Amino acid sequence: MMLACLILIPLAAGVLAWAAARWSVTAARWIALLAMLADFTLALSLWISHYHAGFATWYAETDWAWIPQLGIRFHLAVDGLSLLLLMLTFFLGTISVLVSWREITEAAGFFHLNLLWILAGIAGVFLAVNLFLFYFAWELMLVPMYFLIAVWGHENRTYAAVKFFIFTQLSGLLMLVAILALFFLHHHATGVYSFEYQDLLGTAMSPGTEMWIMLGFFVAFAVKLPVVVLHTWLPDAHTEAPTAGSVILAGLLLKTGAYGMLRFVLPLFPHAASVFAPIAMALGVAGILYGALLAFGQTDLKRLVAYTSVSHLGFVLLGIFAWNSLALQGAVMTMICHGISTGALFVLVGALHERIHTREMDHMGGIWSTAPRLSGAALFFALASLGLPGLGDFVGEFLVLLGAYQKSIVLTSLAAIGILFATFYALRLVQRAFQGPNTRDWHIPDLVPREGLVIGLMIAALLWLGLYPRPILDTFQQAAARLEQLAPGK
Amino acid sequence: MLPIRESFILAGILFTLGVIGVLARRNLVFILMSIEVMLNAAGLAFVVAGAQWRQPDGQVVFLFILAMAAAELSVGLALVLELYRQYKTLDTDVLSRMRG
Amino acid sequence: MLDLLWLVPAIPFASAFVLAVFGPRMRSKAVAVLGAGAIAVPAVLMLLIAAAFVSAPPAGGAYTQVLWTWIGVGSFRPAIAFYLDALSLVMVVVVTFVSFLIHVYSTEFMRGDEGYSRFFAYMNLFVASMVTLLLADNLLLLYLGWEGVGLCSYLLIGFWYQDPVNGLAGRKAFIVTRVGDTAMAVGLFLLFHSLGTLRIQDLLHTASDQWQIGSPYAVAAAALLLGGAVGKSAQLPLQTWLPDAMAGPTPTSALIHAATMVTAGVYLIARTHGLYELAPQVQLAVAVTGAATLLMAGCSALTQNDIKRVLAYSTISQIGYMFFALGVGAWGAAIFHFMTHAFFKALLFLAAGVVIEALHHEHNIFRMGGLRKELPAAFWTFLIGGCALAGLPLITAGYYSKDLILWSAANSTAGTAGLWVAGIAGVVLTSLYTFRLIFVVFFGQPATPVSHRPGPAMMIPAFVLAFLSITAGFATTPFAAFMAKALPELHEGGMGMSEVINSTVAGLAFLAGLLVAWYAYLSNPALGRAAATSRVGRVLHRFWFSDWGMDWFYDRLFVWPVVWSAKANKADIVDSIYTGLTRLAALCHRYFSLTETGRLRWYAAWIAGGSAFAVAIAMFL
Amino acid sequence: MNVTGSDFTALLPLIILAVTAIVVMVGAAIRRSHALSASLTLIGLAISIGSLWIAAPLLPRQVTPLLMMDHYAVFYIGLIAASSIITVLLAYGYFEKYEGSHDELYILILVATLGSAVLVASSHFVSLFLGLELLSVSLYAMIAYPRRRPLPLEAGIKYLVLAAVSAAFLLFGMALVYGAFGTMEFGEIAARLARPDFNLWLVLPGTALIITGFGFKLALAPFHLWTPDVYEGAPAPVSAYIATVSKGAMFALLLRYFYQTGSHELEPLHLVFSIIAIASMFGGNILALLQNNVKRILAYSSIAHLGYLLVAFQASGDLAPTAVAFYLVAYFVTTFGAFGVVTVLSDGTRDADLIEDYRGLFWRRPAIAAIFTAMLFSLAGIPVTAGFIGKFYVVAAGASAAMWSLVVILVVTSAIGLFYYLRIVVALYSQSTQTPATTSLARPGVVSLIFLSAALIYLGLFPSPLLALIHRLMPGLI
Repeated sequence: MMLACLILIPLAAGVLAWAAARWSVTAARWIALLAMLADFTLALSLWISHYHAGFATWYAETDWAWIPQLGIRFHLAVDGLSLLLLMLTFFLGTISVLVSWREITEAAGFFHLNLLWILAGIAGVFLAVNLFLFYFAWELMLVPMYFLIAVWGHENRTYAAVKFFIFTQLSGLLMLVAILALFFLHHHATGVYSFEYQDLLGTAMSPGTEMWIMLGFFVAFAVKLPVVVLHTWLPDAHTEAPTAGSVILAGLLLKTGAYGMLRFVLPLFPHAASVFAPIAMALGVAGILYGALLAFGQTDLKRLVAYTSVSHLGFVLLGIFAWNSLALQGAVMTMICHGISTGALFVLVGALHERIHTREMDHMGGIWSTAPRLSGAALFFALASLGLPGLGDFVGEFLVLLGAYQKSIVLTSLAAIGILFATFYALRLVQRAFQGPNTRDWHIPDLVPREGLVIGLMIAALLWLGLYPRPILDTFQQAAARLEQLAPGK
Repeated sequence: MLPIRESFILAGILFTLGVIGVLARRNLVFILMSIEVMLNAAGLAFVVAGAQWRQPDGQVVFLFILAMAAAELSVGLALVLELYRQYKTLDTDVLSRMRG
Repeated sequence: MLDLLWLVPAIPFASAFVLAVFGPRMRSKAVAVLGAGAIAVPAVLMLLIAAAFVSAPPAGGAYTQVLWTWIGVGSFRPAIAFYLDALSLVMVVVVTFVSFLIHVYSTEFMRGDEGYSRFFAYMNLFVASMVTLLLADNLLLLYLGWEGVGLCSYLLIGFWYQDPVNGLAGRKAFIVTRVGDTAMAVGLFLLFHSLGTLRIQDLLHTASDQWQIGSPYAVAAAALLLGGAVGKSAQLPLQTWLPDAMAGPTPTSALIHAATMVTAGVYLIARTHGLYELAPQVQLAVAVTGAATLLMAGCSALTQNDIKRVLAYSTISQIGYMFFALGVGAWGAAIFHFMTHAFFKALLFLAAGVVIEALHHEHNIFRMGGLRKELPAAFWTFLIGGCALAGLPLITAGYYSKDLILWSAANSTAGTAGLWVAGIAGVVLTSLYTFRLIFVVFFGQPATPVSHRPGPAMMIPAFVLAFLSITAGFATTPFAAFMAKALPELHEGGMGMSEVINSTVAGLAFLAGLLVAWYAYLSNPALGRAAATSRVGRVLHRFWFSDWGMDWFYDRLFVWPVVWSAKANKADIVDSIYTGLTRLAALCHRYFSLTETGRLRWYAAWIAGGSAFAVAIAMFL
Repeated sequence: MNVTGSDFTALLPLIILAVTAIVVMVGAAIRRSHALSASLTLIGLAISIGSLWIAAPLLPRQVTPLLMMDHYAVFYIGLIAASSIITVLLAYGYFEKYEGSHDELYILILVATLGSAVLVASSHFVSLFLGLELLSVSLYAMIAYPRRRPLPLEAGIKYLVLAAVSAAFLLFGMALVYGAFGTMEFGEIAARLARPDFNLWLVLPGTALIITGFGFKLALAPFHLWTPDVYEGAPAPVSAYIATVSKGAMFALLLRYFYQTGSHELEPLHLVFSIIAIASMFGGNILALLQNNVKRILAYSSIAHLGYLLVAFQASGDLAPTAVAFYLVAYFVTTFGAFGVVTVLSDGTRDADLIEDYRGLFWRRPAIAAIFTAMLFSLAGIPVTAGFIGKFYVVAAGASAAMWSLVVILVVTSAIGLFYYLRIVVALYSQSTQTPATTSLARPGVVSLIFLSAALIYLGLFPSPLLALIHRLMPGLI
């Protein structure tokens, strides 16, 4: 029931906010904020209350009948992995409500409806342990996100929104086909119709079939992640979305792809996944390098940040398919830290855009002298992005590389060069936008307290994750060990 | 005894002629007439098939077809009149305002 | 006393944080007190700890303080933990002490700067990171400090961010050192993968148990760590960033780019000496790198006009000596030279800073001159520093440390005659460029009027360092004894040259350099100019001036291709696949739409054709 | 062959439809009143639906060789009658704004509904033909109902000629099949087909021609060219009727005929169906891609949707009839919703059928725009809508039969299809300076829209009751 609340609260609050906005926009904002805080508190209390018991199994399940004809149940459960991502979801959810406080003035009620529904969908993705329900939530995130981009986005929003929608939808449908194939295989083997995750685990199939079905899942997650070659929706969507949209896209939506790989691709298809692992790792490394190189070439600040995501999520892919505790833990750390650090960069870019109405780096420069806090914060997150030890991203990326090294020295070395590449774009970002001469004579207000609060929270979170990541690692420990066990040849 | 195979072929030829008529004529009235030819060719095929199995059903269907053709034509002719009233022509090629 | 060790990095960290967040709203006096105070306390603390350490050595000669387990995944459990032994003790004492002096100097040097508090925040952060680096119990924490000091270096080089040149110099420094860091990171992966730990002491034990001498793992690991060391310590082939790093404020150059951070590579190799002993090839490479660097940088130093760039090249060259020492197995000598170098090079920079500020931020030595009388304090301190650098026999610290290194090269099993000769040639070069600098700047005719005279906050640190530059050399024997607790002693052998001969030759080399400099730049300046403008001289001059053309070469080999490909691919070539697909779909749409002619007979024809097709398939397939 | 009282009871729904048509005709003769005719029609349709429950206990029952009243038929008759109610509601508001008298329209709707009902219940070529013609002839008149206007006239003539041509193909095909088997009853055909002694050279072309006839009505490629023109030209409620009832009834018949006879399993015909399905999915979606007329977009999209249905049809496992039935219900709801929006926004002069008409609608009429969005998302198969479950079932049916290539084509083409639905959505939500509209919309239309969107969401979230119903009713088929 508690888990259902995590989804139902934002759904209900969304409707409520929409209704409330007719009378008072501020009320709508507060409703959204309180809903997010409530969810965050719930998730946090779940975490704390189970922390000492460890996260060995599923717990706090909600299991309702839904479409019995096909063995479809409204079945939610959490383990360490999903709980971590849920907390991230609601943390960033709170942040995105806060950053929209002044930015969104038009149709604010409808905006918050969409915002909260996306978060509900994302929570659903992290909670579902019925594959149909998972697919349902997977698709559900899409629509409000589409609206968020298409209605409140920047100049080229329509293009970006449609591109985003079609990419995800097509890959999602391929996943649906794969889910159904698995479903019928299971039916053939057992005579039972079931979409339950637990039932489908260990479904026997021939290697060829396993590979095809695995690829069906992989493609869907690869688009979301995004894996290079399938990534081109991302820069457009991130760039055109309003700040809250970018934060959620980068911070959460991409993570659903990684989550899918961890939750489904590896456990459901261990053999195919291990055969495919070298290719996936190579794709990850290609993403790291290619994303970084593209980020370095951009002049649109938001686009630059967007491409860094391609690079960072390459580490996640590398870590997932390196498939040992170190790398898996690293992948999850990277997911969480990237969510915060890149989210924060989007918040800052959004704040800057709000003030100077351009995202073009050529038009910036010398912002530091007029808005030192904003610039300092940007520097901080740029450093996190380039993997400075002591900040969260480093822990994740280091663990990924440490784990990946055991699988492939060449790929790991190339990926390490990716960290070097990160230096290029991160420093370029800081120097072009915030430093240098103030040729355009910008005079802008520095961060206001609301923004300061948001950024302060994110800085604190990254420092905590960088210096004492144990709670996160311990939470995922059991799940990572289980996954590692699945790796063939173990 | 009807030569079955040849009769089917005859019906087929008649049908094809009707199709050609529909495709070749522009005048709506002629098109409707060609359709009549096609329907009757189908009717002929029914009669032949019925004869083959020594059943009356084929001929019954032919009667149905006749009745139906009449009904269809009545609506058709009403539209022919309306077409002429609006366009002062029976050339069906004028009916291409909607396309693409 | 020892359990207060954690405060040594913690205090500057905290103060850096406070200065970063609240600094802009603090009065500059408060900033100065906090900024310098946050270093003074650890410096004093460190002296007390050192006293405690020496008077009551902990068991095993080392003290470990574990704060908390940093990361815990399976057997990978690096901790935030500090390891204090003779090596790190010396390093930390020197670093905190010199840092303190330079902070005091900075309170005056930076006064009135817009970013006063930002400067101290960065500087404090630097000290904290540097101490962390030195005290780290495991390589991961060391890496944290390592990257931290790199970051501070970047931030301080680009401190005056409004001039893009400074920013670019900072970026270059960060990136070039990170090239080495990347190698080092891979080295860490290798070490953990093969040995299952990153704790330095465990690692050295396990390595010597598991690996034979010359084992490929040991070679690879040592080489990869060397990559990191070479980057940070500005040795060949990654030395190109250091001269540009002089764009930062002078105290920064003194502290980071002369006395402390750039010697981190030396520390790293000394710290992991066990690995290098397992990989003699790499150790030889260290020596060769050092020798080559010290010569190349010495030549480059000869041709520079910018006072700070001369000093920068001399730093590269002196660190070359330290590498040289490490390479021949003279671990203690390397650390000894690190210490004396920290004193006299910091001193030189501080004095140079006084000169630069006195002359309105004039950097070109040929627009100086005659400052001996105008700025006597600066002259004397600079002269002491210069003599120590050049190795004035018997009375300067630099002489003793360098002498020890040269002697080790001749008397080590790892040394060779070639290396020794290179070392002696380096002495000549050092003496030559040092006195060229001194003669050009302080003698001759004044070229620029002095506008500003230093106050006590700037001069007192210089005096202290001048004192140390002379006296530190007398501590050779106790120092070596102390070092022997942490580092192996020299394996004697090789040529077996006597100390007297070695010292005599070194002294003569110094004298040779001095004389040439005197002749070419003081008594007969035209000669120096003529040498520089002759055909061969011009080519050589340009070549050396541009650091042997390495920047030119790297630009073409690495920088331009990356920048060009990033610019060219700004629009992401992969996207054109999808744009192409949409174009294709639109094209199909256009062609398909042509079938919708709106003509009745055409539609009927499709039905007829469609059924003919269906019939045909049904019958003939 | 005697017709008993129980037979009458079983046929009650059809009889009531016929009687209602006569009643409305008489009523119109007595007093021409739009409201009266519409109400009579609604009452008749409602009674007809109610009578399904009376007929249900007697089922399944073969009433004469012509009609098979079974649960399958009852399900589709109910669906068709309900759809006709929606059509009447939409048409009432729509034609209120039109000049002239409209009573005859309701008679036509009733007759067409009767024809459709006969179609879904038919088990014999003759009843098939009768039902088809009842439906077609009424449709000619319905399409060209505003006959003074050029577009409906054009659409009417096109539909008439092409429907007649395709009917002739169908007839000829039936004649050939009859010639091969000597029977026109589906059940008998199945029995003969099981024996090897029939003339394959008559059956194959005959069935291919029957497919042509079906293909035309279902607007499957390559018999689809008429669709956009007729949808565009016909009055919006009539377009909705063609898109749903006419196609739904025809598809139900297709399923019954082929599943009962088993003739779709003849290898070459399988190929024919596959080609048609692929052509429809690609053709429909590509043709709609950059189209600017909403009615034409819906027409093209219906081509694609019928292609999807054909995939499920071909799967022919346990899942296929359920998938088709659910999909059809979802598709009916959605299509009526979409055309309903077009209908209520149309004024007396022209239909609101250009994308431009919808630009910024969300800011003027948020509720209508939201409904339209829901409908479009349902067409695209996005969750929370009935269309999602429908598409899920169709893909499931395809997957259960392991028809991977068809399924993947379905998936890919439906992603292409997303583009044009989104084009409309984009227009709906694009910023405009227009102020909220004040004029009120036709009440019956709005009521039916609200009902439809409620049904859409309900089916999307809780498909289980409907599925249970389908499961209960469908086994009669195979």
